[in-house]
Amino acid sequence: MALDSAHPATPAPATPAGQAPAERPSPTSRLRLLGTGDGVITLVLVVFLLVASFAVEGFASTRNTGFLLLDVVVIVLIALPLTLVIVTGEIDLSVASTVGLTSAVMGQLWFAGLPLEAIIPICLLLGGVLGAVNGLLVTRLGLPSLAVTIGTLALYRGLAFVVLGDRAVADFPRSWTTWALSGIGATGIPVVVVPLLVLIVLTGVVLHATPIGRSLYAMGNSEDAARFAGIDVGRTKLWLFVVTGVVAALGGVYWTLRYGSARADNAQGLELQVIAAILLGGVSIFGGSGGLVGVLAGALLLGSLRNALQLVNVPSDVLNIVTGALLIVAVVTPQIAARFRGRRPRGRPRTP
Amino acid sequence: MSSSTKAAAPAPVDVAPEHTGGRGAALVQRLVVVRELGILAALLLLIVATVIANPRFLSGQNLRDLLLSASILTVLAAGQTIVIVTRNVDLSVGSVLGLSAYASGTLLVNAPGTPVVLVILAGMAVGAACGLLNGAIVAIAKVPSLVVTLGTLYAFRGLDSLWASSSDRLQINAADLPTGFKSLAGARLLGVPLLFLIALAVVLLVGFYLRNYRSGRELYGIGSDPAAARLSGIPVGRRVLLAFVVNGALAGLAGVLYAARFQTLDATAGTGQELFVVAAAVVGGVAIFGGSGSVYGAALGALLLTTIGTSLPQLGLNPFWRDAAVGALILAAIALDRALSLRLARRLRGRNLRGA
Amino acid sequence: MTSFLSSRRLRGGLTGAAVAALVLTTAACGGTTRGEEEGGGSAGEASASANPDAEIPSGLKISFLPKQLNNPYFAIADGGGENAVEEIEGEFSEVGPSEASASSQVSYINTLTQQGVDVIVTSANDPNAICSALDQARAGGANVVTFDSDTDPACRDLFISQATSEGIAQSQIDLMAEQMGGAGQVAILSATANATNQNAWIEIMETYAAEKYPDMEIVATVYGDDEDEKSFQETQGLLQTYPELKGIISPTTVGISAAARYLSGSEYKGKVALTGLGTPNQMREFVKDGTVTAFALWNPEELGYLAAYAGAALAAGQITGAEGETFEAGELGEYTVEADGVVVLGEPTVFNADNIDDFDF
Amino acid sequence: MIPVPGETCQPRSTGVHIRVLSVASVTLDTAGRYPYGLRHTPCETFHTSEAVTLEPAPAHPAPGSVVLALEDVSKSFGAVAALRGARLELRAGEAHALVGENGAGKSTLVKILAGVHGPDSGRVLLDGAPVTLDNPAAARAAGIAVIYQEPTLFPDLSVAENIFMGRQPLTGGRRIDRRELAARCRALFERLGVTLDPDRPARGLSIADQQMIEIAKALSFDARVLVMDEPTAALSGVEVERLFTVARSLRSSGAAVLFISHRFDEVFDLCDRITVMRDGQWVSTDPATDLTVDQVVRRMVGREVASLFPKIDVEPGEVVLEVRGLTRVGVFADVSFDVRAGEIVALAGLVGAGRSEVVRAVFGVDAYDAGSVRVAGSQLRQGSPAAAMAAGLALVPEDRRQQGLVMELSVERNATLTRRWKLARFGLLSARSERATAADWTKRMQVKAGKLSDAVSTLSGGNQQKVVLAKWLSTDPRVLIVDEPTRGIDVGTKAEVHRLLSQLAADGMAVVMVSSELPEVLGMADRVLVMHEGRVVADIPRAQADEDSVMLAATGQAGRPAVAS
Repeated sequence: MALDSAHPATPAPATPAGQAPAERPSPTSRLRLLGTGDGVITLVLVVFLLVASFAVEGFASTRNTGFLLLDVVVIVLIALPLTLVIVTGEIDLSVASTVGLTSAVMGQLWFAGLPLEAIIPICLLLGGVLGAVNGLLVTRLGLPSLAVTIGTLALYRGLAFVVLGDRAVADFPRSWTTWALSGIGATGIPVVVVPLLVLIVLTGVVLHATPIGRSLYAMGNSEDAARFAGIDVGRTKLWLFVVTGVVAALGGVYWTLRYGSARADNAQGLELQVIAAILLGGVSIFGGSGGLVGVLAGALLLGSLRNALQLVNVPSDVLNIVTGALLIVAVVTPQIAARFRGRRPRGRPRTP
Repeated sequence: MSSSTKAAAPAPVDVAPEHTGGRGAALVQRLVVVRELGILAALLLLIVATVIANPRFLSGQNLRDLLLSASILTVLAAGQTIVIVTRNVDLSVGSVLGLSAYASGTLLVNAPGTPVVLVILAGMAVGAACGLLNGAIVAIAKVPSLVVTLGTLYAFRGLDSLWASSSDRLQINAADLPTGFKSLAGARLLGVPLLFLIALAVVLLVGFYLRNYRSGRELYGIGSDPAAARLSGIPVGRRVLLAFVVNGALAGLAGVLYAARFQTLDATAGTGQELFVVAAAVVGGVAIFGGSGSVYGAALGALLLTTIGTSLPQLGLNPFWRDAAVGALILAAIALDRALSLRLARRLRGRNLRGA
Repeated sequence: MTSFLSSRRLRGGLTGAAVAALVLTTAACGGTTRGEEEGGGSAGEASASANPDAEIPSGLKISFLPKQLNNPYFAIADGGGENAVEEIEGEFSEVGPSEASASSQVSYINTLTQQGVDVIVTSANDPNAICSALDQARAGGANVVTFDSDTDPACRDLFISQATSEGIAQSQIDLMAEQMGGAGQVAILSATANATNQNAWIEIMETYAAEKYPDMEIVATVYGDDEDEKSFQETQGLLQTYPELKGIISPTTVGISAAARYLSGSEYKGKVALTGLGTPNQMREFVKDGTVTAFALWNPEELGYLAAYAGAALAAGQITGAEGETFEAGELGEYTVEADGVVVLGEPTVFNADNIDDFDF
Repeated sequence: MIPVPGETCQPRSTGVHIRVLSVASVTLDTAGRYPYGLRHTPCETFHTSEAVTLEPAPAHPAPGSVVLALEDVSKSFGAVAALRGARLELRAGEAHALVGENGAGKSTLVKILAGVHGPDSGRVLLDGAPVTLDNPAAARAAGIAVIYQEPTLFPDLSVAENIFMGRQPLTGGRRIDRRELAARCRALFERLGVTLDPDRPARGLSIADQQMIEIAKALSFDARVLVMDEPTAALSGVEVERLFTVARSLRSSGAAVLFISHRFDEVFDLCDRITVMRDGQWVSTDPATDLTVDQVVRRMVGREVASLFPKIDVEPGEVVLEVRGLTRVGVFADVSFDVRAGEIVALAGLVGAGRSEVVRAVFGVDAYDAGSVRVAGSQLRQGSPAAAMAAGLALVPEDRRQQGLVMELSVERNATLTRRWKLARFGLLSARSERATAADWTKRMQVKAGKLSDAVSTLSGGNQQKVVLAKWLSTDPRVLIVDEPTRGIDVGTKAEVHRLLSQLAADGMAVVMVSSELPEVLGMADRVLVMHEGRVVADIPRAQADEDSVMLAATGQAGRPAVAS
């Protein structure tokens, strides 16, 4: 038996010094059971919800549940496709700008007298185009998605202002805007949660129980190996970016209706919250690992933490500090834990 | 499929080294120059167009304003270059700037007699401390800097506003600041704003360091190939930490310059700057995945972005176009970099291919 | 067989479901276009009748939700509110986002609703975006008073106006005309383009100037977004674009101080007049160094003070927000509710080198 | 054709003499071929007698004291023990060979010397005193220079900076003295006989040039110990000789040279002593003069090697794969060949001849500029591995870790990755069917794995290769392309793989095998296609294929009458 299996054909340079590839913690266990291996974050969420329900007055009520869910709906919505993108090792920072541009276009078209039934498909199409721009630049020209989407982050937000300026269009029909906020009966759970749940289940199934999901993890871990296994990496990524654009546009439409106000600066900075939720949910920024359950738990944890702290009158500054610290703790803890288990952390020098 | 020998005439066995000498360096040099001249050309084009639209654009006052506006972004871009070159990124610079600006303002309010140099040092120390935290987490915990600095972007800003709201001064106004400090903003040397000269000095120093010192070159090595850097015995962790600390200190310096220039300091100073800083570096030809790019390019990028901001209204364009223009510029810059590097690779490869 | 199919399925699945969900909900409505909107909301109408003699109960929970925390102007206004709440022995709280966005304001309104506060005193970042949240708060029993920047009148009980729009707009035009001699180009440096109050003032300024000072030409309105740096740069841009500019009016505290700072450090100092709305503390230096001759402002502390009392009066049932009702606002005396539930604080104060040292806010 | 032992020959372009190793003592296998791993340095004196000189090879200076020693060093990665009580002793002024099969632990040992890995137990002694080499800088400070098989350069930095990184000459102000830097670099290149521009970036250099930079780097700090881990794999004869000249001069100046290679001719040519390793353990250390290639091979393998190639004779069937005029500019040109059902066709040639590139293009991973690929008569769309798979092609790639497997995914995910659509029902995968399939195939392939849900990176190289084979065989291909099928795996598995390939061909599969191991090529192939510099230069049937005919074609001397038509 060969014992030097850790380093056969490729010598040292293939892996960072000091890291024997064989020692990398296996994410495989994590991938089982719909990604519930990110049970830690789910556990934290459950514990937090329990504690908050008892300790924070007004936290555990139907009305507050509604408020909380409404606050995280768009974050969760955009996190769905973005999780897939990050699993493949790419990133899309332009999602919030896509929300803003969609919202601005929606406002402008509404202002011009188009019916909403026509505006919404146009907006979704627009989102697809915006996503395709990202996707084409990344997959066809081979540019790093980080730089590309920093560029389109500025570009799309700028175009949003070009389209609508500093104006706000706010006279959307009340029946629509109320629908966006309405609850299911007396449960306090917003109606939009239902289609969102459908999308969540769909995304979860796609990611964890279909051949597509398998290929996403494969290309996130090793693009080469995925290509050699017959996976069309470029095309898959391109479509992921398109889907992300469409879903972000959907988020833009919903955002506009929910606040009843189409503005170019809608959802400014939302990308950070979405990415924070995804990373908190245990998805590796380098791709290849993480699951949707963790992401949902991450988004809910951020949302309910914010909600609970607001209820006990913690100032917003502290909320920001907590959010930032949580994000760092979420990525540092596994590394430290791995080291304590006597394993070196994994860390591929791919993305800054 | 029988057994014949296909005697294709192979190219003569030639030894690679003989091919590759000579023009490689010249080629690279030319491409680098092309890259930086490109930004310069874009800048000149913009200025010419603006001057045609509004001849007053070249007035002394306006040029001074332009340089003044560019100086803070330039300092930040210089710092960011150091970090990006190592295949990292620091998104927290806007928040660090805010923290340092507020800190130096508070220092001046409480001790109006503090010499300007000391204020600058204090601001840089605040920034360096933030950079140390970023760098330590990145280097020791081996966590991607994008995530870490995204976190500290929130955290430092929160700290800043917490400090502002818990002190008795939410906003430090011009009237609260000593005249000596405020005169920095208007001070000129040979007609050039002092703040810009400071920024220029920073750029030259950083550029000189990155080019002429061993540790500076090692930063490029780390970004170029982190694994090779480790095998070469470069103390990667320590160098990355250093890069973050220096970047933090420069963001701190930018904070002091901000305080001097705007003289109205609250917890929102520098919000959203990170985008423009990274944009300036990328537009200036600093590769986002490290290893190449110069601080001079980044400084030119900063100047270009600032000029866009001031010339759009004068070209009769809605200032809302600015963000869009910045975004388009970033995309154009990375696409150009890609095209140039592909061309370079093809030329260099063509040179040492044998046969076939 | 693999990825092409896979990606197509992926896309088909996701967008198909998304579109289907939307289509289902929209199909029933037929074409919904602008202009065929159902009648405005009726939430604004007060149903209960007022009892002018009702006592203000102690322990009222009154919360201030400014556009943004850590903004000195709102800090002062909220301070005024806190004084008033102390006087009526209520519970004061101040909450708010660290960035001036409507969406985070909504989140805070929800929190206040959930906490069951009696009065929400807020200044809107977007007149419409926070409306439904305010409606919910009112449905939950809270009284909503807006100040400084109003929402759609339908979603609040009272709006405490710092001054009548006419009063503010005209006083600034008068001040400007006085400083620049009544003729020449003038520009306006505003806050954000959809700030309700700003736009109302600017509209009045334009008509008033056209009537009273026909030689005064308002050449541009630019927006500094209530950000210091942006306002600074916009000022710079104005002077570039309009070399003949004689004066700048900035009806926002952030804008006027940024503009003053720019002017004082430039060759335009003393040549280009500047007036608008500013706080004495921010402007003291520029009044003293001659950049600015005079500017105006109401007292934000009094604004907050009045808002708190108005809220308390609503909560106590003294008033319902109907036109003509009156209430006592502590040391400020009696106020009357005007049409659309507006209460006006009074005329703005003009500050100049003679009186500026009498004020500290 | 076979040179006489002890004969010295003179390659065309250098004045250096190469001592021909004791070829006659090699035990030939049953087919009359050289055993595993044996290669010749191409040298035309094999064919013409006029260039032969009888000068003795340069005398080696007497070895001195022990500079560096490893004592009883062990190192494990997870469950895999890479080194178990390894030993090594390097003396000043000696060239020492470290040989062993792939997977014997040589690379791990090198990394311990380089300070990349710390040993779990055992000692490293420098001049007799224990040292801790816990990072590469420490190793370098101890005077140990390492040249890796694959160069480790900074592509964005200049050639000169790559050589002197961290040790650039300084001026008074601790600034880098660029002029001095370039001068020293040029001096080094002169010593090496290289004409590279010191200021050009390392990006885009050929592997050989990069290797030269690595050598210059090692040379630049007057190492006391020079470790060369298979440095010659990508070098031409001239470049190898250049390297050896440097190594000899270092040796004669008192440094210790540790040379790791599979090329025994080079080993015997350069080295004074030979240490053999097997299974992470030390086997023997003896003076080179006391050993024959045969003995070394036996010690490395630890068993008879003849059973390695159980080729079954098959009557070839229809043409399944037709490649016509395949060209990728600058990489390979006008490559045409046919493969029939039941046939094993080997693609042989030197490293860099374009073999892997051709099969990658055939499979659709790389694009090509001209030509066509037909499978069972129908044209294959280019640039699409999915289309190739659908047509019945399978490629077991060269680099198992980067291309063959997704190292961090589980065994079962890897094994079923190519069949994920076939396993899905209504687009959905069930964990059970995946596991069942994976279990079935891993059993068939006799993969030794702890759990199927373990990351594939925890397996040994041989078992990893079996997972790759399982992954592809489960697609039921008509044409199986295997690129270096036995690289880096142990002898037992190697034989299994060979038996498998042979059986598959017997069952009617067409097999294309790219291999750098001549014995494997000669032992397994029905036909050998030899590539040289991007072209197929010879097509040799099994009966006529021997070491010489293949090597001559591979070195571009196919025109010589060495190969019978």
